[in-house]
Amino acid sequence: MEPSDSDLVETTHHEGVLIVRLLTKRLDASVAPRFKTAVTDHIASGHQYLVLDLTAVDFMDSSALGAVVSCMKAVGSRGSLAISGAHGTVMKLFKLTRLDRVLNLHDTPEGAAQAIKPS
Amino acid sequence: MEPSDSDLVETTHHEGVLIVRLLTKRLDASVAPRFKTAVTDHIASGHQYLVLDLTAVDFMDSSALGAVVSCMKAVGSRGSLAISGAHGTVMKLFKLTRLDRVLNLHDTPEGAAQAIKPS
Amino acid sequence: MVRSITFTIDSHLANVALVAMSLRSICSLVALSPEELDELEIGVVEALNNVIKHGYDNTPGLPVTTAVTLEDHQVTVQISDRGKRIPAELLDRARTSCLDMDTDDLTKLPEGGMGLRLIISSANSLEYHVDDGINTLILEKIF
Amino acid sequence: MVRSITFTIDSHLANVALVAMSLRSICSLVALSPEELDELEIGVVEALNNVIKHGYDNTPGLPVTTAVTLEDHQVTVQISDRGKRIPAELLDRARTSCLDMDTDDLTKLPEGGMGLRLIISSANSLEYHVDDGINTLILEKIF
Ligand SMILES: Nc1ncnc2c1ncn2[C@@H]1O[C@H](COP(=O)(O)OP(=O)(O)O)[C@@H](O)[C@H]1O
Ligand SMILES: Nc1ncnc2c1ncn2[C@@H]1O[C@H](COP(=O)(O)OP(=O)(O)O)[C@@H](O)[C@H]1O
Repeated sequence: MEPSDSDLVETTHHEGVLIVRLLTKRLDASVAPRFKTAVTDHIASGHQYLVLDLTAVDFMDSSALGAVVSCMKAVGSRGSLAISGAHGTVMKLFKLTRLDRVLNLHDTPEGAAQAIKPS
Repeated sequence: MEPSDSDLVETTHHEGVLIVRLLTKRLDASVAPRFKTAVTDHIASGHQYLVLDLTAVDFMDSSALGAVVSCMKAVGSRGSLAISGAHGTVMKLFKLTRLDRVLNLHDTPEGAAQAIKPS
Repeated sequence: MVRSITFTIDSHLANVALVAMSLRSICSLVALSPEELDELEIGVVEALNNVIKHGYDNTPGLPVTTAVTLEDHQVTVQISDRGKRIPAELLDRARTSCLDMDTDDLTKLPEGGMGLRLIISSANSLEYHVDDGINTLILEKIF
Repeated sequence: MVRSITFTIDSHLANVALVAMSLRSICSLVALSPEELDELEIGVVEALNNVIKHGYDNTPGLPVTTAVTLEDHQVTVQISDRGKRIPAELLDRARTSCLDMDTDDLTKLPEGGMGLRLIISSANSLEYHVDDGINTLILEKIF
């Protein structure tokens, strides 16, 4: 991850899972490419179990939704990606597109990590 | 008071004091003349002890401040006018103009009524 | 009482949030539900992003205006630009296709192409016309 | 990052709240304190009210624009209109007089005439110029 992404995401480790916490209230087209690269760089460098914590995110648009889909594809079947803290327009978008059926949604990042941690 | 002011103020009586509760979040130049008339009409019709309850008001400009001054003058020395619930920009404006020194400021309308009620 | 305001930004994606946040705050003056406000915000943001990304090909310094009219039971948002127009066939197709993703094969999930459908589903009615090189999209939200 | 937006309203006092609310919401993107934001809101509202009441003599249908630029440590608000200008001597007098009311004699408390001084005290710097019949007031808030 570029140091310039430190305003966008913050990462921690929890039981073998990388928790990527979004720091921005608005995850929109102006930051979606940077967000996608930040996460897929982590995946490329070997992290296969990830949680995207969207607790701080009050607004998401379709560009950011596309970036989340890219992250899911980058993890593929080798690992697992879960999402925590989706609410408001974020949840609305997941439901409108019916992505909520395939996203691994949890209330807290710890709960999400627990659900997907490698055994 | 005109029926058209029912969106602007609501009045109740408390121990001989008329409590005029503002219902609008923004007390600005677009409503200041109506606000002033609504209150001075009450004064003209015999109410000499009044509380202006500004609890709901988040923003006030100098036109509304002028209207409050008009109300004070209309009451004059024959009665008493107190103010309750001033906060945020309302309090800021009272302090900037040093009107806070002469306004009878209270936290609650009941407290204000208690302080000025005719003996 | 009818109140109106026009927001003008330069064609830079980072400015879209300014319109969205302003729209949200003034809509508190009318009785739009939080749910309806979320929908409208999504639609307006998608429309503005599209103007900047597709209409203006990400060229900065070009004007995008958003005129908002607040009435007791309706919010009208009119977005205008001088860029390329939304192709009529894409708009028509988006009107008749639904937003559900086919989630059977995750490797085939779409990463884009949702914007027009989100714009359409955000409002009670959508009108689009081009006059003298000015494209105008009108979204009406009734509540 | 520098972000900008321009708010345009018709000269009607009820529209001033739309600019004020929009300004408040976008200022949440920068580190202005709540106190500083209150000051700026008061200054901008007084300036817009004055343009409508005095500059345009309450004639509706005339444009008032408010351009806002957000930077890391500065908010700049530029208000423009085509009405009568603020008389230079009144602006000068307001710059040097203070806002304290003389509260010794309540029957003499002023009911108006506070706007210009509130505008001046709302910002770190104020500039006013008239070009080609366009009056422009620039308020800078530094934090
Ligand atoms: N404002 C516009 N001007 C020109 N073309 C547009 C505009 N909006 C959309 N389009 C075209 O329609 C396509 C579909 O748009 P959309 O559904 O928003 O998805 P996306 O933006 O992810 O491609 C775009 O790829 C573009 O070719
Ligand atoms: N934008 C303006 N255009 C023309 N005249 C103005 C303008 N702003 C202020 N003035 C003049 O300056 C005077 C003082 O303004 P102000 O301090 O705001 O108090 P008030 O608006 O209560 O009179 C006004 O009465 C008006 O004559």
